[in-house]
Amino acid sequence: MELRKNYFADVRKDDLHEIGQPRPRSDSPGHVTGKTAFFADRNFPGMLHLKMVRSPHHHARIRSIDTSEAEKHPGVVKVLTAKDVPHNVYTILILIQIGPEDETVLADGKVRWKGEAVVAVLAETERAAQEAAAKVKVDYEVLPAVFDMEEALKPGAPLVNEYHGQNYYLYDSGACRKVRFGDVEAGFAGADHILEQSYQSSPIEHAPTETTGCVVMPEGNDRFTCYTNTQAMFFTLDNTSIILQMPGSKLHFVGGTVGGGFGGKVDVIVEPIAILGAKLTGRPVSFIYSREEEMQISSPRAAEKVVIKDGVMKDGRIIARKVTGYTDAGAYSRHSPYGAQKGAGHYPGPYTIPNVWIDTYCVYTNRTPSSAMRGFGVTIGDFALEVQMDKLARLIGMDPLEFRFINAYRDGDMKAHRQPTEGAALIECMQEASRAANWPVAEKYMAMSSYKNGA
Amino acid sequence: MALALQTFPTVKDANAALKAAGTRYLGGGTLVVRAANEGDVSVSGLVRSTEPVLSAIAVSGGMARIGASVTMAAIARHPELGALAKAVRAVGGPAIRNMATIGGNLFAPAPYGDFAVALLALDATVSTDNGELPIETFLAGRNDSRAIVTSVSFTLPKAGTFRFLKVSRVKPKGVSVLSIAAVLEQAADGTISSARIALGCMADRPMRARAAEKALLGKTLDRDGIAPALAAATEGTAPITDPIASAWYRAEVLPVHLGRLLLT
Amino acid sequence: MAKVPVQFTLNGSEEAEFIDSGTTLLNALRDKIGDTSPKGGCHQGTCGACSVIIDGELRLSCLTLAETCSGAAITTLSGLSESGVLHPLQRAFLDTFATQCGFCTPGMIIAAKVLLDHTPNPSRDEVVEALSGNICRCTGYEPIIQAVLTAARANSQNAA
Amino acid sequence: MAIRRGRGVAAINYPTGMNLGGDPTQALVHSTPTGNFMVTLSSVDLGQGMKQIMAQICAETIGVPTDRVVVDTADTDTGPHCMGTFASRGTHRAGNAVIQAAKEARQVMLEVAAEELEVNASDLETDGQGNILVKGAPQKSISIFDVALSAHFKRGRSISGRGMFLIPRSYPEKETGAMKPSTCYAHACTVAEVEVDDETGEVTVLTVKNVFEIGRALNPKMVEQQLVGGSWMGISHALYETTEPYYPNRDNGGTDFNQYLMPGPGDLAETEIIVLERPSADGPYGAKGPGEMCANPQIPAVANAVFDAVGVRIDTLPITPERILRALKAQAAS
Repeated sequence: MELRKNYFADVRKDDLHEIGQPRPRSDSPGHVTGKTAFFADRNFPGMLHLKMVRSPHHHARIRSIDTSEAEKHPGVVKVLTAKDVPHNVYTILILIQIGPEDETVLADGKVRWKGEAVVAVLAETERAAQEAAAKVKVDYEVLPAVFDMEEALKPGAPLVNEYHGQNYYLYDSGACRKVRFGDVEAGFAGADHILEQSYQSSPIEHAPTETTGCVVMPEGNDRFTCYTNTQAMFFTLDNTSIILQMPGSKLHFVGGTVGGGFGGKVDVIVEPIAILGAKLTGRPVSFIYSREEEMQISSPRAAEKVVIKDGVMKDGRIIARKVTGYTDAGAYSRHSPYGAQKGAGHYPGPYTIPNVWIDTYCVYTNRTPSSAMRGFGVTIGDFALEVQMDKLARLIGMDPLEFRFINAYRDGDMKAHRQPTEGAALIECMQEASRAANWPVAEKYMAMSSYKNGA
Repeated sequence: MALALQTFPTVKDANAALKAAGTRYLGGGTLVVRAANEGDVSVSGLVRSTEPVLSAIAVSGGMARIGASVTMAAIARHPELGALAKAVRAVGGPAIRNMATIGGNLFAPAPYGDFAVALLALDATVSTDNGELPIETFLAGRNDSRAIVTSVSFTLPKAGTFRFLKVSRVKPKGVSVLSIAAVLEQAADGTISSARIALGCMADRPMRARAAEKALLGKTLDRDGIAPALAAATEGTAPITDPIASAWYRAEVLPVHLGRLLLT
Repeated sequence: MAKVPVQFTLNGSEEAEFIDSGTTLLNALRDKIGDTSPKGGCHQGTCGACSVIIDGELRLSCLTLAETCSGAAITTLSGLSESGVLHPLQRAFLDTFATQCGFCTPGMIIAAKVLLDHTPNPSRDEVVEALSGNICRCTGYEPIIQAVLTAARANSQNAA
Repeated sequence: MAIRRGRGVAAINYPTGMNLGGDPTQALVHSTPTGNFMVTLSSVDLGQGMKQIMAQICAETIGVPTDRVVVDTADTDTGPHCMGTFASRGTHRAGNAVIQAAKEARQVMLEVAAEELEVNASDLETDGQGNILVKGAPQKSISIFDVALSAHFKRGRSISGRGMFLIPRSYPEKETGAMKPSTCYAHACTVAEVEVDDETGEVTVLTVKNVFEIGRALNPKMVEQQLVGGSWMGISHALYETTEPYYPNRDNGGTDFNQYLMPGPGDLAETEIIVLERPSADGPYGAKGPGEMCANPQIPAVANAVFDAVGVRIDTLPITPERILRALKAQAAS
């Protein structure tokens, strides 16, 4: 890695003592000696193991659940169903007033995705829990499922989540978050070329080497200590407090080093049910996702669809951009309404375009609920935007890098969401990339600056 | 029923114990222990034998006999089995090769079992206490096979006649998109006098590419000479679809990779 | 539930335990003996975080039943530094910033140790091959490859 | 068979911190009797090194070497509230809270030192090595060790401080979408060079040249860790990763590290990282959040390079050999 100190030297103090210094990491000695304590490195005598019975169907009504055989299985201490969870219907972003509550901790009457948690089994050993889980009988009536966002938005599509009443998240602005800037239709009318293209992505797994999980210890004084690899301690504590209808003062969350997060450990999934198990049995409880669960049950990065329509001039200026973004939340909200909203704030990308129209939808389908991942709300949008930029450049016969210089935002430029640009540095990144990759661009672009009064 | 392991000094006793319901033979553990860890509760008893013959490698008179418990790493290390090195190293990473056994590889479902593909091209013989079976017959019946495999034997390929290719998306350890093993003998004029080609991932278990083999006979190993074999490469295949690749893709690229293997 | 005795040396010390038959070495080490340096990243044999050395060979403790290790000599990451002095690999992982979350680190160092024990001056390709059974999601592997090459260079300089 | 080469470029920006704000983080700082400093947080270290960075930020602000700072975090019984570690917010939000707390502690420290040295606190400065000096008269000084002892046992002062950082929540205007998503943005431009095998659709990423602008690199080696690992993940997203490889058929999702594909150590592109630093107006020492955005530009850069190589557009991620091969066959047929 090279630091190019010649850029922005006029606005930066480089004489600090500790900042800017490549100090050794304080956690690394623990890592290389195996002494770093991850949550699962705590093992308590008498600890129970929790295994989840999961839905084999994408969408089904639950006619009945029979746990009697499982309860009799040797080693089983407790079997939990929806009725055991004090506040079973929840949503994590309720803490920042993004409702409604739309997800069950344990399925109640219905499952909405393949893999949904239905019954929790707590046993003396993992094996006993697995064997008992296999004995839980759930009678399902399979319902039609929908896996495609556009299908889900059509009238007559199977309703995924009754708590929403329709297959999209209802923002205060309606079915989508909107950004309106300038007059996009007038922009298209005046454009030399129009290009409308559609981009799609698949769900992506965070795949941290350490799976999601927690270990809960009853402290004997009505308090519960939960050793967890959550990415957000109080977020988890406060949601657990709601779900278990338990004062937050009874909960003690201890994190530490997390074996990779990438956004995959911000859902509040394992802690509430494990703490409930510890509360009802008085025993320590371990609930750790298997690798298979981490890969297929934990929330992935959402599948997205992005449709971009651009009006571009022969001289390289983009004069109108309309973006319609669809985020596949799967069956439940989790963080997806926030992610779709974040997309609305990100488009039309780091370019100054006078006429912009943005609609971003958060859509419910019977796919695995998605949630945050590194670059949430932006990563797939950037794929779409930057491939579109390449296509536009080729459409008008212009070098793709030079085309970006023409449209790059600079300090003071008004963004579509009506904030003036501050602290821009796209131009300088492109200039340095031009040099590093031996991809020459015209001198006038190398002379540009992101500063307001720059060339 | 908790999982329990029984160890027997002889294959005979282990075979007897395997007659109990819910038992499986424990080789290197890469298949059986994994299944148990993943919550497969259908197996409650593991059986193994420590009979020395299972761990022996014998090479003599141009023949190799490899005990079923011999690991991939042990085969790779053996000075007289160097011809197979590439195929052995196609299995897993270094730790897996120290554990995975030749016997276990015969049971590994596609996309695993790359070494069994090599053994099929070598036309190996699989031995159990019930007798010997040609590997192709053994593989066809492996789902119902209960007798412990004791060894695998084969004629060592003549120098330069054994070729192996594994195509994977992830390097160097990824699992197979497909694998191809071939034993090709050439006459003095360079034409192919004998050909055995085995394919991995082109069915649920290793299979012979008989049409391609036949099409190679009498041909030279050049672009024109191999063309009929490539055209026939997918005949009789039913490639698997898995997270690595679809059946369509495997069928599309098999002739490409076979061509590259034949022309190397 | 049948308890079976197991006895082996772990990092040079005798260990003897009664365990449930069918217990993996990983679980025996972590839950019974208390050596939590091997990590359970998958319990499938696909991530390498549980790597240990058994009688000089690299193995996956998640797929090895503890009772098959009786009489064996087992080395884990916990046994690498002698009286507080870091092994050259540990030193190199520190110096080259080859750890991020640290979860894969025990397996990586163990896999690298087996390589360097047999091949003191490995090529880059040999390092890549040696680490190929170990998954890292943070680093993009390059810093880890560099750490192993750095340790090998340090070793050969010390030997010279 | 033909191996065909291509290259592609992409340029991006990325917001730092939780979108639309409203995401507080607090920090507490106090000194021990011998002048070491404890930072108390509830933020989580995911492996990116948040504990180390908070220590460096505290050390810089107080004026001591980093090894005199201890960070206690991720415990809800001891640490004050933090929204969490996500959305590239850890360094920015927690770092600002630590600065505020450390400044308050530093002020008490300087006041005690001033009493010991019989000068005004405003005339004092720290040397970054653990000493407090009189500006313009560095021979007149006192160690922070002695100041802490004095504060504790002689003067009864608590060298401590409280920090809280909150960007007020922005509520988007319903019809226009007027809003303030973020207060600072990181930037990047990536050029990727690929080879595509036009008979199999296999892609090899030969080189990636990444230029990142990240505000200030608080610890350059740790920034490098993030950027190198992120660049790898970007390539992985572009070419490999999916939990539903045959969507809309949802079968055949990977359940292990053999089936869930990511580039192995033998698939690494030659990776060049160049960092520019335009300090952000409101970041701790000008830092922005580089952890997420560093994995974004490689995806379109690789997609564009594949097109440059073989003339087919794959507009659905991931860009698998199968998708390329199907597109090449369709192209040949038309």
